[in-house]
Amino acid sequence: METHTAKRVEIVIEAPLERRLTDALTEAGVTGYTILPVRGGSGRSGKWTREGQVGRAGMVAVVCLIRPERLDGLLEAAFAVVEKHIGVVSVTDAQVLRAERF
Amino acid sequence: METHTAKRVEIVIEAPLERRLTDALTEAGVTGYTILPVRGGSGRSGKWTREGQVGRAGMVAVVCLIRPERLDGLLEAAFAVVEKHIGVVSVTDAQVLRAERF
Amino acid sequence: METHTAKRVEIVIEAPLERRLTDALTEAGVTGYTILPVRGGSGRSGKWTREGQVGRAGMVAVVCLIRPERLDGLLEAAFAVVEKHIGVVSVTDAQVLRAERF
Amino acid sequence: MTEILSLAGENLISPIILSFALGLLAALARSDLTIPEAVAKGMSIYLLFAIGFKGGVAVSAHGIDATLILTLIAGIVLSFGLPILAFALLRVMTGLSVIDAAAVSAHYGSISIVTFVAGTSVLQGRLIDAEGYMVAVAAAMEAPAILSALWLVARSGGKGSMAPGLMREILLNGSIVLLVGSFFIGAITGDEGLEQISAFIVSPFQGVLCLFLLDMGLIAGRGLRQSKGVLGIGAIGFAILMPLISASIAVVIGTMIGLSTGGVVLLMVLAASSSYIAVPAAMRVALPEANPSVYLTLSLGVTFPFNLTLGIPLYLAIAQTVTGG
Amino acid sequence: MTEILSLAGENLISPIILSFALGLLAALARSDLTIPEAVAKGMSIYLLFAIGFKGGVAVSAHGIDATLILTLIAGIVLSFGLPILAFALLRVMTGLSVIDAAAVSAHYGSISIVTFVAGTSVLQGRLIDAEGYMVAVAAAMEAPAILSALWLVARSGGKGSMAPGLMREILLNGSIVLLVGSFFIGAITGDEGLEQISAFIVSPFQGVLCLFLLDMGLIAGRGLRQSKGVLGIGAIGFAILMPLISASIAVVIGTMIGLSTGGVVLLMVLAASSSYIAVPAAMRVALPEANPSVYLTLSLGVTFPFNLTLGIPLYLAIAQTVTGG
Amino acid sequence: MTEILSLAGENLISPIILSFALGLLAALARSDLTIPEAVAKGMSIYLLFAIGFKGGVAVSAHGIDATLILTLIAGIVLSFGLPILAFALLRVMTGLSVIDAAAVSAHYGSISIVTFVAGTSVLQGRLIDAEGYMVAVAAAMEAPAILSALWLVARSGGKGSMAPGLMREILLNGSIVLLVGSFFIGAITGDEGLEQISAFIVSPFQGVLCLFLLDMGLIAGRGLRQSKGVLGIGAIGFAILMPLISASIAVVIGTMIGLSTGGVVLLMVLAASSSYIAVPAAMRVALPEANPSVYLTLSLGVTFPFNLTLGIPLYLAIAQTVTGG
Ligand SMILES: Nc1ncnc2c1ncn2[C@@H]1O[C@H](COP(=O)(O)O)[C@@H](O)[C@H]1O
Ligand SMILES: Nc1ncnc2c1ncn2[C@@H]1O[C@H](COP(=O)(O)O)[C@@H](O)[C@H]1O
Ligand SMILES: Nc1ncnc2c1ncn2[C@@H]1O[C@H](COP(=O)(O)O)[C@@H](O)[C@H]1O
Ligand code: NA
Ligand code: NA
Ligand code: NA
Repeated sequence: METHTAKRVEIVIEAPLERRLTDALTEAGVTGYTILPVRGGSGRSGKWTREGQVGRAGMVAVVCLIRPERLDGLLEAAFAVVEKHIGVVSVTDAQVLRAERF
Repeated sequence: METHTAKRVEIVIEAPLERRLTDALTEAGVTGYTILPVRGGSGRSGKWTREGQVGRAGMVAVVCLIRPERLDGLLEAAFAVVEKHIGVVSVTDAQVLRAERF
Repeated sequence: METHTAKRVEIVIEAPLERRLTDALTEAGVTGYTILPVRGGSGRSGKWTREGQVGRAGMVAVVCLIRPERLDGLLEAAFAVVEKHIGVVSVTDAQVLRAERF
Repeated sequence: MTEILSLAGENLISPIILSFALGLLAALARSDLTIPEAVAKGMSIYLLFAIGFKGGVAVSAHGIDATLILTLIAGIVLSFGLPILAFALLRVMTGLSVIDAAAVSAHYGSISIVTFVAGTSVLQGRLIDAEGYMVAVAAAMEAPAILSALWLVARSGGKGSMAPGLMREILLNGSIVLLVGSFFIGAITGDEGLEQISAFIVSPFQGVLCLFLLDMGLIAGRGLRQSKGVLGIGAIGFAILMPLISASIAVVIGTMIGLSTGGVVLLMVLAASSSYIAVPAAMRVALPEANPSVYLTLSLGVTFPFNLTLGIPLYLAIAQTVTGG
Repeated sequence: MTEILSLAGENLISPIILSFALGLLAALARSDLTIPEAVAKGMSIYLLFAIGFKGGVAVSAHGIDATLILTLIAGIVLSFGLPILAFALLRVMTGLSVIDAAAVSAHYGSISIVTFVAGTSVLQGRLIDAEGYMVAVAAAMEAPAILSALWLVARSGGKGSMAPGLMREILLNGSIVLLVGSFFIGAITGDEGLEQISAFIVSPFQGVLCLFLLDMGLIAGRGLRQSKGVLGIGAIGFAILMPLISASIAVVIGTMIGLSTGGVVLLMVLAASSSYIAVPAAMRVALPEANPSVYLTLSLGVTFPFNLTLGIPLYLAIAQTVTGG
Repeated sequence: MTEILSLAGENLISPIILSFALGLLAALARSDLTIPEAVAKGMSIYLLFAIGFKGGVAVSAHGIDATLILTLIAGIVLSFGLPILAFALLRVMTGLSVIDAAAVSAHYGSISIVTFVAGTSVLQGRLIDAEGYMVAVAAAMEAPAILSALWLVARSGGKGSMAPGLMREILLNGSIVLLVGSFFIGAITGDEGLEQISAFIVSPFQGVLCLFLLDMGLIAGRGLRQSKGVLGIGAIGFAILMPLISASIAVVIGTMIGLSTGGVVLLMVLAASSSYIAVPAAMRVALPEANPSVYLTLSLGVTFPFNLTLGIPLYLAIAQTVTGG
């Protein structure tokens, strides 16, 4: 089946930053993304689990599929938000159906 | 460690279609998949969040790891379901342990 | 933007094994991972859904981003836990920002 | 008239309505207040179980009223018929496509159980009895409207298809099963059963309803905010006019088949209410081309609040005038 | 005999059992009715807290009964011993592998707290008192069976290993900690404490239990549907026979150590009930080769419903005959 | 003195405190006992709604007390001022960086609604009335402290920025909106409204609070376990000393503006309590460089348990001596 090359960007970031990240993405013209809940994790700032949280704490994972040429714009927008915060950003090559959506 | 090449297909689709998608996959001989909850997202049909939903609405992400040669069969089966609906399909190259499982 | 090559390892494993897996990872020197909830899935041991579970049953997905050279260590550690159990392990090539974190 | 207004006034300052208003305002003000999905679903399960059980107990007490069958048939006929009326209205009043118009119609033929619950609690507040089996009627009215909508699309050459298994899915959807099931449990165990669990399903009921409506307000508000501009004045007019028409038809039928005043009110409420759970999900499967934000905004953002605030007291006033109850 | 049947009859038409039946039917009919995992977990936390607390209050009221220690020991011995009996039976009655048989045995040595709760509420319904510390006995019976199962495997040369930390995990698993903890809270705060929270842990208890059993029914039904054909007639026979044997042993022990009629019934219920939360999770870690759908289906799909419907009233009848209470 | 101790003693063996202790112990023992996030959030929504509503009803009953405005101002001043005091103390007592010290200060200027709720339930237990509008004061005290903290950082040349939209976010955060909203609903519907839902928001309140505190204990315990060694003795000393200072200031102000004994106690509790929901989230946005485990451990792991166990009875004793109530 015909597919189109794209980049899959996965951003794990603390929940309180979620809205700021998605706003930044929208500003950078990235209107397509999916937000996955995160149950827990571990990193330089230690271990944590969803249950061990009060209120809005915790992390979320934001997944964006975009055209390769738009990757840099996205990364800059994302990084501006993630920079000072807890979280990670990763990119993988991907193929997508229905390019018209990207 | 020995690994085997495979394809990782990720399908984000509206929850009411979940059963139809998995049935289609099973028919296409794809018996291995993992379904992840989705907290929210944005696309051509606008933004939404899990909390802002009543009943069965919302989206889910279905992840399938399969042998490369079976990719087309899967994509056709998936596309038949996703086609008219809200959602995205992406594919990435992957390596898997325990090929006997695919 | 500058990125660094890394491996993205995704391990889907039954929830009762979660702590054992993360302990094994930590022992293998893997201190960075994210745990995603899993809603359901299907495999050789049949179909299941989160709602159809009592107590601690169900699965989780553990995602690790690591430097390529550390992949084998991780896979061995992970495999030692997953081996006898229900679950799958997949690896994809990835790019990450902020290599200092890995 | 003044009486209706005072009635509406009373109704408006009840904790239930104010909780809904609070949610609506919070959402419009973009507060991050949210009720976890699982909790909201848990509350709706509680409400369905409680309302079904109590209906069953009432039936076991007063026995199967002769008009039961008639009312069930009336409900099913309404659910089949109202979408056709709605469709015609929509084609006249709005520029909606055939598909969108049909999808919206399905919602107005079907029912909103929360509106029904709000109706019953208004009746309780005024010590007006109603036939216990009205919850069974509510269940019977959920699905037929969907078939009418699909028929309307097919008729206009559209390809809205009754996907395989969809009918089973609709008839066995959780809320119908729970409502009917708990209705039978209540009917079987009767007052003795009620005694055992009334501290759970009766006393806290109103309070849970408050929190549930708070959540409904949040959802309606978020929906309205996101769908600004989606709806023309015609569509909004429809979402107010349609429930009034449905209720008027229901009051006639209800009185004809000899329901009590309370029963007539509930039949009006069912006819006037529009679905936002079962039908939207079914539409995503059967009519995916239909735009969800159109039917969700009309049903949840306009008609639901209208019924909750002005509709119910109005229907009550009308029913009392007509039945002289 | 007729008395037992009428007892069973009464028991069968209680809201609790009917809710379970509703869930079972809904699942078998493939309805999409589900109770969110978080809500189900919340309800089980509520039930554990309430049952533990009430047990503690009862102890603080009647003081530490002399037979407390004896009953605890009896419970532990049963939990250690029953798996061996179960294992022998399984090897004879079924074609299950050593590993599978051992895994199943662990479940039948351990207990089901919901079955215990159902038992207590049947006693309450008949105004039969029971020793408050039976909840402590329930907690004590959860874990030992797991050790026996591992021993059985080791004995047959299997390599089911007591993974490091597993013992701690089992002994400190949430349900045991909550049950024992709330038991002590109840024992310390006594009637005064109960007074403060009885509107939460006493009055709505039966109602919450209904919704919880509705969920149990859904889960059991889905399990049964998926594991069609997994089980032979022998295995199913075992799942009915074993609880009867366990209960018979328990009635003897219970009477010997001089428990009240209610206490004897609860000890029988504990012995006859089989785990489907703590043990399955432990088995996944300790005996991963064992097939989950075998032990889950037997424990949750066959034995649990049997105890809930016929078992409990039967045990009550037996206990009353034996103790003459 | 002995009186305080007996008071503290009484307080310590209440189901509420023991539930918190149970959670703490379970977490420290690494039990897997957890309360699902959704359920915990649901309970906190329930508690906020109930406490706000009851406050509103009280106001509608006793009318707007003349001191209302004064108390609101006092609360806001305290919330602005206490962080500056806390900051100075931290710089003296601990080696925390400017950023960390400022972040911690924000928590101690703001409030913990659960501590407030625990305070009210201690007052109820002793039949001491308090001004209903204290919940409004609680809401007013949540946010100002955050501004002070940012100012402290800016002053020291730090770049903690009031991110755009952050202020709106803080003022409209869910807990404030729900608390204030339900307060108004209670004030509008008054006793009549309370009657309708008291079976939901009054009777089970204490019980829900137990389970909620069980969860708080679990979270505090897990936090303490993970942040071993993060905190010096100085920091821990601060987390005990600061609430005492805040309470002492509050007792003076509260008496000056003529609050009732109950009102003074609640103002002390608010001043002494520290935030662990609204402020931490805001800090992650405004002062991301601040180390979360420092402020969370101090606020949730040290100050919260201290206030819950010894603090509240102490504040009550002081208030009674001072006001002679
Ligand atoms: N190497 C990694 N792989 C996957 N997830 C990570 C990794 N490092 C950090 N994370 C996630 O990002 C969160 C914060 O990481 P950190 O900022 O390093 O504390 C962790 O809790 C994980 O959820
Ligand atoms: N480019 C994208 N990357 C990731 N997820 C997407 C993307 N586009 C759409 N989605 C997901 O698919 C859902 C429906 O998309 P759409 O059909 O474009 O409205 C969105 O709510 C997202 O969850
Ligand atoms: N090919 C696959 N792709 C994605 N997930 C899989 C696949 N196979 C198995 N899984 C996941 O792993 C779980 C256990 O698989 P199994 O051990 O084959 O029963 C399933 O329930 C799925 O969640
Ligand atoms: Na209708
Ligand atoms: Na047993
Ligand atoms: Na404070």
